[in-house]
Amino acid sequence: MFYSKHLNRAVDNLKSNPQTSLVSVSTFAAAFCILGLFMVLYVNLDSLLATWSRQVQIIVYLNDDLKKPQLKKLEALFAGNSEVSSVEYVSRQAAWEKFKNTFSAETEFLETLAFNPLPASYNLRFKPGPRRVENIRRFAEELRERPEVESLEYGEKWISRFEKFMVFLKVFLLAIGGLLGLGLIFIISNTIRLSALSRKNEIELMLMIGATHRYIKTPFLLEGVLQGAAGAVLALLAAKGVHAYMSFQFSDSIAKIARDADFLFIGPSGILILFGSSVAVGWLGSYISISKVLNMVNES
Amino acid sequence: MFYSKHLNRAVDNLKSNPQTSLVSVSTFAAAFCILGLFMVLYVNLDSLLATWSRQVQIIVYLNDDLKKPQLKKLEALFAGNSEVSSVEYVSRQAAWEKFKNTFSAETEFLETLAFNPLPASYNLRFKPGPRRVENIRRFAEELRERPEVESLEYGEKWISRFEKFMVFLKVFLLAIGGLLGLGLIFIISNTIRLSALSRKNEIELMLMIGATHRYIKTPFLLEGVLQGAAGAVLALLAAKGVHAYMSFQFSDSIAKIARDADFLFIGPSGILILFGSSVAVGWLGSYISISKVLNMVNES
Amino acid sequence: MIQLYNVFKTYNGNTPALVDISLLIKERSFVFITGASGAGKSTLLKLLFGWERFDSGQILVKGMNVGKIKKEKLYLLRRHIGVVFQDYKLLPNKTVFENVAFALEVTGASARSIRYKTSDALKSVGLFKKRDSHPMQLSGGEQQRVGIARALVHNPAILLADEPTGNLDPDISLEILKLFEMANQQGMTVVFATHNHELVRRANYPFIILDKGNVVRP
Amino acid sequence: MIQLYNVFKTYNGNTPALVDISLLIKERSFVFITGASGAGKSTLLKLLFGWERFDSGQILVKGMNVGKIKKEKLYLLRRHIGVVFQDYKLLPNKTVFENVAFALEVTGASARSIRYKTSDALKSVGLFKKRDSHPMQLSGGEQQRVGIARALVHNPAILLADEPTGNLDPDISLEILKLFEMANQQGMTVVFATHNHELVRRANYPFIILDKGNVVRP
Ligand SMILES: Nc1ncnc2c1ncn2[C@@H]1O[C@H](COP(=O)(O)OP(=O)(O)OP(=O)(O)O)[C@@H](O)[C@H]1O
Ligand SMILES: Nc1ncnc2c1ncn2[C@@H]1O[C@H](COP(=O)(O)OP(=O)(O)OP(=O)(O)O)[C@@H](O)[C@H]1O
Ligand SMILES: [Mg+2]
Ligand SMILES: [Mg+2]
Repeated sequence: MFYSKHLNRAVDNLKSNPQTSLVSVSTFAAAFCILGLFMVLYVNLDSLLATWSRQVQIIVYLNDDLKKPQLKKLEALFAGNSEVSSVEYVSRQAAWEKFKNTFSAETEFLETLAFNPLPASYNLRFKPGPRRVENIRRFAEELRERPEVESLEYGEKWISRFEKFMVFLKVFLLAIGGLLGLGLIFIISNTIRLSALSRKNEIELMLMIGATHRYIKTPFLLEGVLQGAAGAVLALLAAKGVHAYMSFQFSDSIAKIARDADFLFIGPSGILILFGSSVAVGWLGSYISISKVLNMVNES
Repeated sequence: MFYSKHLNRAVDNLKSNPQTSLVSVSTFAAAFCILGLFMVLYVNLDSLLATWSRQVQIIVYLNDDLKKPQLKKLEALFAGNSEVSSVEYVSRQAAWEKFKNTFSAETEFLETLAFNPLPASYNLRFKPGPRRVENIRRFAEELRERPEVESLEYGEKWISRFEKFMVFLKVFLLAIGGLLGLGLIFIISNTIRLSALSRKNEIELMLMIGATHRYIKTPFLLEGVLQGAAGAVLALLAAKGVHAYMSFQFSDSIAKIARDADFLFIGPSGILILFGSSVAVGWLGSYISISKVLNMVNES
Repeated sequence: MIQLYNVFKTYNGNTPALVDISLLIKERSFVFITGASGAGKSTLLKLLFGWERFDSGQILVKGMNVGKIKKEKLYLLRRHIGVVFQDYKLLPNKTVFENVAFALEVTGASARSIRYKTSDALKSVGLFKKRDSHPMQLSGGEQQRVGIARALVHNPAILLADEPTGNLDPDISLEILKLFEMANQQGMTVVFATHNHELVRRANYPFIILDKGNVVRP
Repeated sequence: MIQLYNVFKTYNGNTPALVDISLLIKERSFVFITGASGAGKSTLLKLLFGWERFDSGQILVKGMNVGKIKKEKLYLLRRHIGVVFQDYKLLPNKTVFENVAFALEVTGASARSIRYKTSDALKSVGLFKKRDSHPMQLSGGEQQRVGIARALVHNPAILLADEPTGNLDPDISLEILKLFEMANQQGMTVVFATHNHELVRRANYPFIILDKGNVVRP
């Protein structure tokens, strides 16, 4: 009952300054849309990283002319690691066949090559788990020391680079979110200040005829919250639109990059965070300005 | 004299509502900065296109076992085209040596290859000129018909793709510029409307005591123009900052992509266009709103 | 009811607006305040409902020590008081009815009692027919009467009226005076600041004359 | 100087504010307009300087046909007229001096003559000492006198004064009246709307009584 009256007054305020409200809501929407799209980017890169790291395997290239016992020793080592899920042996011959199959279409002269330049190898796959990449890294370093091993590949460079990039992206996201948040608090506080100033006489009169401070402030706080909420809803709709468009346009390329990963949208918790922070920003901005205006009017 | 007084009043207006002015100037700056960066992108891609198309050459791969007269005939054809600036013959042997030089470090087995799979070729370079790419395209099609020619390469696909992309970018730039312009007119008109509304009593009084419409409007128009100009200056500074940072950070990669092209900034005419349009947007926005407010006050 | 002890008031350190004022206005009494332009009449009224702070002295209104009330609690004092402002202070965006109803709304009265009491107050100042007009569409005197209706609508214990008949012709001035007298007979304390010597003479109530911030005759 | 022929005025189709008014106010004359609250006094003055449009009839002021002047050209009429507004219309952000000077500024007067004339006008209403105060720091009567100074500062051919003594005590009211009389003797046409019967009686100038939009006695 108390709030429905105040809500009416807040809506009246919004309506009585439609252009300013529109400017502030759309600035809100634009800013939160940008933030939302960055979050979409982050969510997807994160899921991509998960998918890829799920596919990480160690390829252990072997020295030529290893004896059976040496191979057995290595295999025992693999079996001793509880993280390893599968071991595949690729002989020199098999490697050469595969290589030729891959490239024969393009260069015929490989056929005539007299000897096989490729080494034999083991392909190790790993069980999923939280410290997966770390475990793989440790095991790879252990294997590298073995005399049987010629060299070793497990895409460590790009994985760690990608991980660093994700950290950077997270920091960047927080920084830009903080900056946009400050800017938006400034903008909302300005809008509410103008709304309050345009009602300065009304506020003064309310004080004079015995209204409580809470009674005076509440509609302005609601006004700020409404603007924040409206901006967030618009932003989420716009971001969802962009997301849908991109899914549609680039579904092929996405499928290529990450076969089993969809192009994701921000999850429910992300949506809640966006919505919650926009409401908080709206509330804070209006709280600051209405308090200032109230003090100013109440001065003398 | 007349204008200095009005300028004072405009500056007073700006000062009396610093927060709103700041919001509108910084929105302006942000929008024009985005626009400016797109223009930087466009300018650079355009110059890149120019550089690359200057380097376009036709590589004419020849059928094996051509006789001298056939070669002479072709060379006569090249000489007959006034656009061709240089012709270089690469024999099969030379091509094979070059190929081996390029790849030997990586795969030793090429050494042992029994025969040479590569064709002989002519490299044609062309004189600079406005319709250069078009001429090359035409000449290439002519050559493709010749029986001596096995196949032909001149990067046509990526050039025409890139050209299409540049057209798209231009359209996109105009569209986003138009949209931002409309949004900014809306924002400026809102700011000036608020500025005028907060002086509604003053405007009414001025009308009542015999001020001309022009006298009343001028400071508000100047206020809009000042906001637009300030926004444009800030935007150009910010864009220049981003540009300088990028030049510094990516000077290597830039040098790689386009050896003889610098990372350019918007030229003087571009700066003038940006500045002029921001001033125009400021003027237009304030003209619309002050006229409305004046009519409203003058109504009754 | 209203007591002032040695009250001093200066505006931002300049010439004093009120000098050593001591007064007693009893409950249910009717008092005029007169004095030349700039004598301090409006200032005195503003002190009584806590709108202006004073430099020294004590003011007691309805048992509350006005100088000691916190800003956030002043509404408790003000809900006992109705004020007619010299410059009306009507809200241009609200209709006449809404302007008067506003004084009840801010105290959280029920919608039904608001309708009922507002209509009553408008009838008593003869403006019920103009209830849907906006202040801008009223003559100066009509606006003043809306201000009077708003001050009376919540039936306050104290009425502070600052030049309530400044824009009214003598006939309507007398009617308004009668209105205040009726309210006074029903128990309202009335403090009436005016230049209108004729009204003061005619009504024959006690009056306080201010001259440059000093009480000349209590 | 001021001529009205069969002028009718209604506000948005409702009850008429002025009914068939015909008047002649000669150059250099001094005329009172009286009548009850809501009789149409302010409306009549607003028609004379082109602030409100009328429904039918003709108004001539200083040879100009008021109904025919385009909005953009009304300033030509208004520069011959000084207006004292019933609600003062002072700008709260300007000082007293700036408020009065404003009437000269908008006409593009030189800075020197603005200083000179403004100081003169403020002295004549007894507010030169308060020139740096803001309107909010003045009493009601002081504000009214600032409005009067502003109306007189550009020495207009016609003065329209709407209740200029509404907030003034009898002594100052008489002084203001004398001010207007002096200006009138120097050639200014004065139209003075008021409820103050005593003033009208005392000054002994022709007066026009309005009653519900009709001229009762010219
Ligand atoms: N807010 C203010 N700041 C500074 N001075 C003020 C302020 N309000 C009033 N004054 C000064 O205090 C003195 C008393 O003012 P006040 O309004 O109380 O007079 P008043 O008796 O109501 O006069 P009037 O009959 O003209 O309304 C005046 O000289 C006035 O200029
Ligand atoms: N802008 C307006 N819109 C509608 N009605 C109006 C408007 N201005 C005045 N009126 C009405 O016209 C009538 C005459 O008003 P006017 O202001 O001329 O009266 P007045 O003689 O000046 O009264 P007062 O002495 O109270 O100032 C009144 O009934 C008033 O309600
Ligand atoms: Mg007063
Ligand atoms: Mg009037």
